[in-house]
Amino acid sequence: MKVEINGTAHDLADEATVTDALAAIEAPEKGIAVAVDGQVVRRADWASTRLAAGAAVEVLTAVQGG
Amino acid sequence: MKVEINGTAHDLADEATVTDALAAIEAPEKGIAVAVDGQVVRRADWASTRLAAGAAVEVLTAVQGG
Amino acid sequence: MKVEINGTAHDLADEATVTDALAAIEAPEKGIAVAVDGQVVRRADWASTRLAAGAAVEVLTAVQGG
Amino acid sequence: MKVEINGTAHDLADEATVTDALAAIEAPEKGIAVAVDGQVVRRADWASTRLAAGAAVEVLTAVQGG
Amino acid sequence: MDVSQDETLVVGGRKIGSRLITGTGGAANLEVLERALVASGTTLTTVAMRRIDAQTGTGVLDLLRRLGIEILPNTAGCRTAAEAVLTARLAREALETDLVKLEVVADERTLLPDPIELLDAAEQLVDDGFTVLPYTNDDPVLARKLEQAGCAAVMPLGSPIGTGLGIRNPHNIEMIVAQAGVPVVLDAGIGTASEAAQAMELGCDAVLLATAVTRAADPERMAHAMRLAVEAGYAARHAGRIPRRYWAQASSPEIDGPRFD
Amino acid sequence: MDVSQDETLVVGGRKIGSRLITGTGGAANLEVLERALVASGTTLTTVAMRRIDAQTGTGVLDLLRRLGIEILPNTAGCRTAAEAVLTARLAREALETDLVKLEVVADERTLLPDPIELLDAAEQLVDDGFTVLPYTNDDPVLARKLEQAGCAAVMPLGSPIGTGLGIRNPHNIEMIVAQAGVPVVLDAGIGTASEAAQAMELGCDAVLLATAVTRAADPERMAHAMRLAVEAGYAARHAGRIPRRYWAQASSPEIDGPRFD
Amino acid sequence: MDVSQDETLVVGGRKIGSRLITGTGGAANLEVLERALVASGTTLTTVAMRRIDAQTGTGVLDLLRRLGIEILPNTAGCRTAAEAVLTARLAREALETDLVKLEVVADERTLLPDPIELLDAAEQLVDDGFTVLPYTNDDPVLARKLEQAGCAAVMPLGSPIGTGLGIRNPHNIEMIVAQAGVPVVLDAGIGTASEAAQAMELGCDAVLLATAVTRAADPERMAHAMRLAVEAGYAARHAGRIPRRYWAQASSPEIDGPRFD
Amino acid sequence: MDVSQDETLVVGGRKIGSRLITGTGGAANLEVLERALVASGTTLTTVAMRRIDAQTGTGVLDLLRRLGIEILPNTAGCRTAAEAVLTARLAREALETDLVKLEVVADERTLLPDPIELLDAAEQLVDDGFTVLPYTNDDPVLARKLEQAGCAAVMPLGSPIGTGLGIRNPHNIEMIVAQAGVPVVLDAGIGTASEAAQAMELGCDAVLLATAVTRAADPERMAHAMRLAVEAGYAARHAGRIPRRYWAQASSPEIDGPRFD
Repeated sequence: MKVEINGTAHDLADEATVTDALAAIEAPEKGIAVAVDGQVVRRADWASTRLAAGAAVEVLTAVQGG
Repeated sequence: MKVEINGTAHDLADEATVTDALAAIEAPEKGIAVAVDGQVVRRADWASTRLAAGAAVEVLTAVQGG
Repeated sequence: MKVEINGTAHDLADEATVTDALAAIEAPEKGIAVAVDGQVVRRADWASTRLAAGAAVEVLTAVQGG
Repeated sequence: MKVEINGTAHDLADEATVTDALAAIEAPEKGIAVAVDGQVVRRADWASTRLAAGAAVEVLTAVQGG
Repeated sequence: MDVSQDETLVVGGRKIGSRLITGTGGAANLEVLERALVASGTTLTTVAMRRIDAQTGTGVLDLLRRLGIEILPNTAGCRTAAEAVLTARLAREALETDLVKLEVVADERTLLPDPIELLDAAEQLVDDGFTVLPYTNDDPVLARKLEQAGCAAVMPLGSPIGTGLGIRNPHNIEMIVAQAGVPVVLDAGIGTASEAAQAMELGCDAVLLATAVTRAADPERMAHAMRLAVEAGYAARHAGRIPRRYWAQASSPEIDGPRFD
Repeated sequence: MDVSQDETLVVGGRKIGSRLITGTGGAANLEVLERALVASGTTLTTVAMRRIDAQTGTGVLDLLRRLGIEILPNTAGCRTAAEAVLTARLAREALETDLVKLEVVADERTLLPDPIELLDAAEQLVDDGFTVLPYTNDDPVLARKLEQAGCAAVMPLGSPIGTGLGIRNPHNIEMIVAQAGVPVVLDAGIGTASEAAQAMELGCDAVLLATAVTRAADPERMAHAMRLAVEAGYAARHAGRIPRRYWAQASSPEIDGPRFD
Repeated sequence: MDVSQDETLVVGGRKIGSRLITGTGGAANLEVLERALVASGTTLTTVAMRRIDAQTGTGVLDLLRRLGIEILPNTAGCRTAAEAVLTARLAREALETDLVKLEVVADERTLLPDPIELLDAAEQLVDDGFTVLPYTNDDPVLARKLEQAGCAAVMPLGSPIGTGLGIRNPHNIEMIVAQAGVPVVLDAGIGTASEAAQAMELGCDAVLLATAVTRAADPERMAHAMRLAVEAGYAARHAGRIPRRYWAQASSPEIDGPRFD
Repeated sequence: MDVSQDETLVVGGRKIGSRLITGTGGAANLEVLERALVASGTTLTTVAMRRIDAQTGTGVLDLLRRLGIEILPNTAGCRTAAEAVLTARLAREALETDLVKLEVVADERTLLPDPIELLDAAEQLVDDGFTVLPYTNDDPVLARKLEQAGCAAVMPLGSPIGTGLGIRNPHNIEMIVAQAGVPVVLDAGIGTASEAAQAMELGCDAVLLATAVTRAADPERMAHAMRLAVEAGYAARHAGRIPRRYWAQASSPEIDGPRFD
């Protein structure tokens, strides 16, 4: 199925979870956070949170700023 | 009955209207406005607006300010 | 003889006076002042003041300024 | 004879020198300078400099300031 | 709003004859006030709404009507949107005008506007058909929100009411002017004439002041000074001032000076 | 010198009708200059002395005489006392006036006065019977020495000539005013109207400016602005401004407001 | 909040070792940033939250952790309370901290805070258990509302972000300090060291800056300058400065000077 | 003189270890003075010359020698060149130094330098072999004349002695720095640390102050503050500050923010 990760379309397995989405973009283990369709998904729930087709996944980290 | 006009207790007839209250304090004809219990009473309605016992009547005018 | 008027060489008669120098540059009657070799020559003395050869004559007037 | 030291009259021997004047006010050895009648007297000349009657001797040192 | 050519000030569709708007508070008595108002040349003047009593009566109204000065009721003393809205409605009843100088202050010590209550009240009064002139702080963002809420002008302070500290942050006033689509009126803090002129030079469309005139040693003369200063600042703004230079520039021709050697 | 009541400015025994003294330098042409001078209301205006030539002729003199404006020759461009004294004497010859705006500048980049040469020239010219108006820096000590030398006024700068930086050190100007026994004229640095008003509020007796008007986008309008500003500042000075306060003071009565509970 | 004696700054129960809080934005690269952070002596530094990508990775986090500097995530770029709240929650997830520098700006040109959205976001984040440090304008009323909403500090601007215009309205900063019961951090606008010192002299408890250091010609040296300036201003505040006087006061004894006649 | 790279200050061939030069006047007693001098890190300190008496003795000299601080005698209290020259010569005799802080003041109320007497005294003392550090006003022309007369530094005031009014005319100080070929020392007027930092940012090579420290509530702490401030301002000057901007500039990356729709 198609999901959007940080604004880019990705093709994931139909059962894909947040963990799968992070793997797809080779996100690092630590220092990141995830929102799916505008809701925060706690780290503890990444493995168990299924993505719906067309889901918008945001993967953020800290950068220089402020 | 007792009503409060600009913070002072007054004794008015039981049927008293806003017009009666204005008479009680010898308010001028023009340049004033009236609120009863926190609601504006339009000039047109003064004569027909009955006051309840214990009503709080505010009679305002313009003074030097600002 | 040669005299310098406002920085320009002029050829005047040997007996030339300040008045002759002014005539040579067609200076106006009023609103001017004259210095010869760094000394003011009063208007009253223009006609009687002889110039020496090589004299430096300055003829000034008022211009926009300040 | 009478001399004035720092504004105060003192009675010194007629042959008195700057050194005698300094002794009269128990001035310290170091950190001072002397003027007699408005002229500096070099340290080297204190012993040999005779005071005239009525001389004005100023003995200065450094104090907190500036 | 920077009026690029000289034209009459228009606020909420009304032409305002003078760019000096005055207040009436602080005057020793009505005689002093009358002389000051006349000297100021103002055509729009604020009044406050208070409980009527025998003494005051309606003297200030009679004076303003006699002088042909339009009345601008304020909501001075209100601390919440609800109080301000009710006071504005009573003023409209009493004075038959939809003009209101909206004041919602947060505390007595600073008399600074409460931005939340102010914006709330402005929205309610605009909906209710008022021509709203809000007294605001010098925050360009709040000024823009007030304009977007439909206010007929924005009236940022120079410094807190009655302090006479002048314009503490000209940069903010300039930013407000740069973005405003409605007239900008410098309201509060002016202490002397040069500050009123400066407000206009910064691009304000008018100045509103009271204390600086009414509590001056000679209110009539100060009113005259303020009138001249507002005109001076407005004219200077539109005359196009010279640029600031770091080093000097001669105003007398440097060439062809006399040589005396 | 703080004129405690409103009276005509008197400099060296001459009554000066307007407290705005103007210069003529920098104007694009005589037509522009004429409109600006008229708009300024000035009654005393500076000119510089230069070698005569065919083009210039004596146009500016004819203009000033036609407008009935008194002429104040300056010694612009002089760098030594000797040059300034000679230039002043030539000006007296040419213009039949003993008035002189004494300028002795130290360098072209700052055009700041040379305090030593200036004082020397002032002493010589006073001895020679001139009515000396020295352009000086904002040093209160030099101002006092110039007064003691017999100058008819002192004319401290606000900032360097032509910079439009306004009054960089109001504290110095106030100190000069506090001690002066002759008129104090703020000369040089003014860029816009509020600064001219400020000069008068600081206690100056007049303002002298040229560039701010002649090089403005609209010299006539700026001249008018300056005229109003000088009047405004003078009136404000004498009207007695309110004291500055740290915290606010209400201009509407705080007691007896309505209660809406 | 005026800390009357010298003590460690405490924000939301956390001790903050240095009163200079820095940002990381604008640094040419991580090497430059590291040298600047070390020179600044800071113990608390902001980061922004952005979409991860291959290049950036988590370099700045690794650097801050290696230097033992506590991380203060901000909500830069958010325009609404909703965006800011979500960004803060993501930051808490990613960085395992409940600290947040709350920024809700109104537009790109001024980057000034939106007072309405800011207060809304502050209330939500406090309810959600965050330690909220809001970037606010210099309005004393909004600062008080943010404190009343439960913010752990208030962080008023000196002037708009990145302008280097310093503290445009010291009077407002003083009023904020006078009423604050939580630490006041001067945030934004600082351009040079003297302005950081001034912020502390006005009574601020700390200074937050980024651009002034990271975009200086020599960031490491400017970071050192800012460190010294914050310490200098804090010490001066608590050393009790001399009063300002209009006239001079000799620092050398005036009596008993020598007489040379 | 703008020292383009970081190097030790050299005045008249002498290396001066600290850019903070202090005075000793106004201290409650020698113990307080000692703590303040140590905290300031100064290596050069002024003293005044007065008639000796039993009480005072030579305590301050003993203190400075014990602390290894070089002595800079001043001519405080002198009103004429003759007095100042004689006082300088007596100081040289008493203290065995050719250094002198030359002060020739015009009156007690302002303690401003007399430009004429000052320059005259400077010329005489330079001829007599002194290393002359003149206390001058902020006139760039007088500063240049003093340098041309052979002074080893120029020491313009920020504001009158003891006023704590800071630097009233930064533009003049910048112009003095721009033209100076000898060190520029900001002398007099400093009230608090940020002003000392500002002096260095304007390009001064050192700061001289007394009252701000000795009359502070806590002289030792203020001395420490001034030491840090001078270092901070010097470092900031040489670190290359960011340009001032009218509008904001984000310090967080604007691109690639999260999208939450």
